[in-house]
Amino acid sequence: MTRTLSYVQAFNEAVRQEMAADDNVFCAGEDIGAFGGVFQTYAGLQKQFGERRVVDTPISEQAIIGLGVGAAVTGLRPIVDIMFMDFICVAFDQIVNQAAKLKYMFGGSATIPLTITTGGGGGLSAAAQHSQSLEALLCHIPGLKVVHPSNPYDMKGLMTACIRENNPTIMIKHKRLLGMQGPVPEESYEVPLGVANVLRQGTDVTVVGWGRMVNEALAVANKLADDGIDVEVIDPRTLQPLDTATIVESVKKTNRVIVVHEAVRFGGLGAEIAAQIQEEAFDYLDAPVGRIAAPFSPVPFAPVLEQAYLPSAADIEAKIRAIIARPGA
Amino acid sequence: MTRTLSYVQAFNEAVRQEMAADDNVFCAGEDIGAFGGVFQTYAGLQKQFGERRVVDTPISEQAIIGLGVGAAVTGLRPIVDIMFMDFICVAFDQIVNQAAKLKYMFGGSATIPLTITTGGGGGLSAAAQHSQSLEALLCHIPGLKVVHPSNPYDMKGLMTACIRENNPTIMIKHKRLLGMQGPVPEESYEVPLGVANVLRQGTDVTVVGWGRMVNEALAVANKLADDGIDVEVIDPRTLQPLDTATIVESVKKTNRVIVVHEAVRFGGLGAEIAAQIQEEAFDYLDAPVGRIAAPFSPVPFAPVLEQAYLPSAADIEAKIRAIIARPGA
Amino acid sequence: AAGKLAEAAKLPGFLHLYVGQEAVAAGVCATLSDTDQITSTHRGHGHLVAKGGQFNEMMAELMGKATGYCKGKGGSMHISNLAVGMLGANGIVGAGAPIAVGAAFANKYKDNGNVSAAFFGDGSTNIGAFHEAANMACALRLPILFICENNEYGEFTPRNKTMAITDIVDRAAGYGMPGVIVDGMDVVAVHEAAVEAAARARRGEGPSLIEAKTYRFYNHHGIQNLGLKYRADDEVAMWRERDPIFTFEDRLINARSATRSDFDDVWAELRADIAASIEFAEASPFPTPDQLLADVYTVMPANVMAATAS
Amino acid sequence: AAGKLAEAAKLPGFLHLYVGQEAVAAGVCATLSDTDQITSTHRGHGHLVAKGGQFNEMMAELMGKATGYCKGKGGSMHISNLAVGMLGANGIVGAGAPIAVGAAFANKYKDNGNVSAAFFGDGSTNIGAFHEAANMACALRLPILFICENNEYGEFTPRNKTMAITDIVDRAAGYGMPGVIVDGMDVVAVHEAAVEAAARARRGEGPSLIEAKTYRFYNHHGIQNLGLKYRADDEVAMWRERDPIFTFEDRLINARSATRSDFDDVWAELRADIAASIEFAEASPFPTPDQLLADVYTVMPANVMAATAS
Ligand SMILES: Cc1ncc(C[n+]2csc(CCOP(=O)(O)OP(=O)(O)O)c2C)c(N)n1
Ligand SMILES: Cc1ncc(C[n+]2csc(CCOP(=O)(O)OP(=O)(O)O)c2C)c(N)n1
Ligand SMILES: [Mg+2]
Ligand SMILES: [Mg+2]
Repeated sequence: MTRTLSYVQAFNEAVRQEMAADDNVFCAGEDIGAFGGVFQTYAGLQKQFGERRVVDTPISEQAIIGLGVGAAVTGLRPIVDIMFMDFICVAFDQIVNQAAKLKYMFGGSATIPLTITTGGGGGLSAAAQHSQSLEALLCHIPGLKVVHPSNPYDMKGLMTACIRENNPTIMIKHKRLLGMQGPVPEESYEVPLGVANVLRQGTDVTVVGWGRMVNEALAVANKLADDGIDVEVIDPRTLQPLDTATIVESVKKTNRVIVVHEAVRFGGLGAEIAAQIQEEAFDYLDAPVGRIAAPFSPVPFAPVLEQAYLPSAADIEAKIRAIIARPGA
Repeated sequence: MTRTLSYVQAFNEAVRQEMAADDNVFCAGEDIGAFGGVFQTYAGLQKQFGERRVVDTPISEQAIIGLGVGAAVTGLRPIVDIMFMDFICVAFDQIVNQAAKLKYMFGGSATIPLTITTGGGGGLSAAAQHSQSLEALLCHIPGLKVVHPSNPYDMKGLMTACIRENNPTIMIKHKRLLGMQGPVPEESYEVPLGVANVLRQGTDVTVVGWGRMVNEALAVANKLADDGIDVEVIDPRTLQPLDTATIVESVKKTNRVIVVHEAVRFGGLGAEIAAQIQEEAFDYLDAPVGRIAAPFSPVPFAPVLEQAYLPSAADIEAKIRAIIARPGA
Repeated sequence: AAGKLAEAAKLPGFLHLYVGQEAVAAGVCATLSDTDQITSTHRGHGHLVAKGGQFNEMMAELMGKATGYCKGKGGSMHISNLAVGMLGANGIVGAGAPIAVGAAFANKYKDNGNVSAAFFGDGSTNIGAFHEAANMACALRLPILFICENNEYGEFTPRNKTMAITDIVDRAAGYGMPGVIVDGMDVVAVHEAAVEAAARARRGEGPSLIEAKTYRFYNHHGIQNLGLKYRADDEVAMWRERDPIFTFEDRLINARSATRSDFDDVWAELRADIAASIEFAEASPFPTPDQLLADVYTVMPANVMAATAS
Repeated sequence: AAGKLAEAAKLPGFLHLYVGQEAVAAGVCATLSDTDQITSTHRGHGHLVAKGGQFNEMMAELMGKATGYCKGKGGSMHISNLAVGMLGANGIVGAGAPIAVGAAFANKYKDNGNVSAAFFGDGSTNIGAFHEAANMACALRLPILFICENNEYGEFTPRNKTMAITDIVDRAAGYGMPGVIVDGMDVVAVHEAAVEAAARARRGEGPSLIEAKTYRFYNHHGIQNLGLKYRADDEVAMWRERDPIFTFEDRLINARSATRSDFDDVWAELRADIAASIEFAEASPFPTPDQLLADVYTVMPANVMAATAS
């Protein structure tokens, strides 16, 4: 049975169902227990499963991740929450040097079924330390898997897959999508990690994006259809491992591609995607792989500045028109 | 007067001369005082300048960076050391959310003339937590500048420039180059930040690399000259801001380019360089921008595995021969 | 000074209000000069005002205006005014303390007789950065005051869920510094403790920890936040009884050092200042988009600009 | 067990030797079972052996052989053996403690009666991860032992330069756990303290901190390291006088519970085991390059492989 749920409710339902199915699953994080989390993503879970399984922790991001790593390596299936994505920096050693590397350093003897959840993205005037999109930092680290759903359906399916995954995963919730409504099946299901989603078929140009940006891209694509511009829109959904094959296949058809993300352009994931596309579809490209991303600055507080900072539908439309206009090879 | 100095001595001399010239310059880090640093990069400085200006700190990377940020914003010119680059993860919040963003968050009122020095790179069987090349993480962060010298001359000049720079800089010392000898002028000088160095002029293919890898590339280039393959070798020296113009100019001449680095390939700086090249020299490229980098795994301990892991001269030569062989447009 | 802080309650939007804790910032900053420095937290307005920040520039910043202390780039969580030694609110819990340690280091290095003070909450003492800062300051014997505002909650979680101790001062001995508990609702008590700690620091005897027992009257941020309940009404009421400003007023009046009408004047003036600052802020222009890339670096490198242009 | 640890001194290459501190790992681990867990440090051989690790697999790992505990991928700084609850040496100072907290959480969660123990050095208590781990363990009342091996130095820097306290136990009260100082050169004293702390943890009464005053006989890593001097000869000599193994032997002999020849047998056996392990390790094959990408994930994703092939 499919009903309409919000992005937050879809997340919450995935956790609830997995906790009900497996006693080894528990949650820990700041304010997630009695309060349900500052974004209410964990709402009601402590009431249902008790303080044993839904744990309010001190403000100690390093120990929160360490708690997850240690519990995972000794047989549990932890879900630990880092309130804002910016705060992964505080726990970066435990994520990058411990969670990601333990299995390898131990010659494979360890298994780390750990899920880290966090809220990313801008658009709330939350300024430089509460608005970042840092997925590129995590995708560069062998041993981690990174997902970033753009809608309630993918949220539930990806979160379920993360919890069941036997390697450390990071679930990035976009703060601006928390209230987004969409159809979500009641029964539990997985959206497999590493499989992109072609949101719209098109022949003229491919746009790759994730999180809030891919929804912007889809809206622009539907609008441009009236002008006879046929845009293919791809949401990788999982950023690491990245489903390059689906993207490359699309580019071989459209011969033009744009990657859009909220993160800073320099060193963003768009760079890796562009590099891989030109490596694997060089002879098919009629134009350079385009990138739309944030400029090289911290996220500003003032709404006027933040609007100028974040990529917009207008930026996407302009870039699509420009790349279409470029004479091909 | 120019003499031969090691990479470490060149670093040490730059710090010594700047400390002698400016009392606001001081150094702080673990074991750098009485002991001179585990790599002896700070050898003799405490003896010369005293405990006031060369400070042994507790094992507290977050507080070490914070000490630098707070002292910089109140008028000093700190040099703080993070022993191994892998440990920047422990202090990542202070680097990424504080040092890099303070000026912007304060509307420009703060000035942060902070230099962070650290030892990066593999090749010492130091395993997964003491061998990483994490420059891509730092180059993605607006507000930071990142340098990584490949020889003693650049080391002294870049370190001098970092100390005099009024924005946070990160000086990456390559652990395998510490003993490298080379000519270094006695008088102090700057190698300007953001200016690449064309180590070898060539017409057939451009190879971009830094740290130990660019030296490997240069050796390969000189060897291939005998086979009539004329390779241009570029060392950006500064990784952020990156001197894209010099690279693009070269590519417009050679029409073929390879980027080589020790860091993991996925999301490495090579991706950004490849993305920028295809954006700015698309019509000049006769082949996809090539990348030579580490595979997607932590750095292994066993020498046999680490050798297989790190890019080698053989890899560079093979890639050059392959890209030359590819029929152009 | 304490009186001034009452204005916090009038700020618009999503903010971490300082109301209820005014006696702490006021009592501490009253013994600091403009050349002494403080680092603040996400709850920074009170610290800014107590340290000598002006309403106009503060209000403008909170509204994201170009005339604000941070030109609208920082907002509430990054509000700062280096001119009066306010080294910034901070959006990262615990991150201010190491920066205050750096300021203290610079003061000792220059031997300028200045001290720095790090303000932080009870919950913040559970994070690593606080620990490293406290230990380093003691190891290097730096002139610094660690001011813990223990309001018994970190966001929506009570202290007893996140630590097994009741008093934060129990942590002082682990670093080798003295620690005292003061009534954070009593501006005089706070001030006396701060005077002693500052004098000690200026004498070169190193750091001190002051734990001020206090309470925040409004929600973690904003007035109502999500409206969810996590504190007992009578607990809030009990603390509101002890409002640091009104109790201080009564005390002065009873001591005959001031009259009710004196305070009426102060409040009137205050309300006028606040009204004026709101007017100033509202009349101020927003920053223009061309300011987006200003202030990332002292000078924006040309190649960054180039790589940035989408 | 203590005797066994003497082998550390015979390991080749660049290693953080445990020699001198054997009584600590031996005394603590003697009260732990294979289902209890420990986390170790960069100085991990002693902990591994004391927890029941075998010489052969350890020696092979130190030589980077495929037959090692980590198939040659971890080496000295990441040596581990989950089968006996040794959750790994760690190259990052302080990083082991939060992981031990996680193991303790799992034990309490499963109510399996097991405890975990985190070993760390004096210098490591200055890093944030230690602080967060200690506080969280106390806040959640977890069954864990915090074992500080205070050898008075962090690398080449004496304790008094990096902290203003002399005894690490002074930090225990700040978390709300008991702390005791024991003679780290006396395996019996260490053992008695560990037995009590473990019993307390198993009774559900939460964490304890044990500070063992000890000393490392060799250099920070290797025997000579850079050969630079940072400790007084007579200081080293004084501590060597108190060698935890030889003093323990003498004690047993004086108590008539053992004879010199008993120990001669133990040492002979030990030397034989070590010689055998070196033979085993040397005879073992190196890992093959095709193993490079194994063990990054449980199953290497196809698209990662693709993107990886240069
Ligand atoms: C590293 C980090 N973790 C979590 C948060 C979210 N957060 C903001 S304020 C706060 C509570 C802080 O509690 P306390 O230190 O007692 O200060 P109070 O809000 O009570 O004044 C938390 C958890 C943050 N900003 N930074
Ligand atoms: C985060 C981090 N900082 C610095 C180091 C370098 N380092 C390795 S061991 C060590 C000293 C540790 O001292 P202590 O905790 O007393 O242990 P000991 O070596 O004395 O046994 C240091 C600084 C590291 N490995 N990790
Ligand atoms: Mg609080
Ligand atoms: Mg030690």
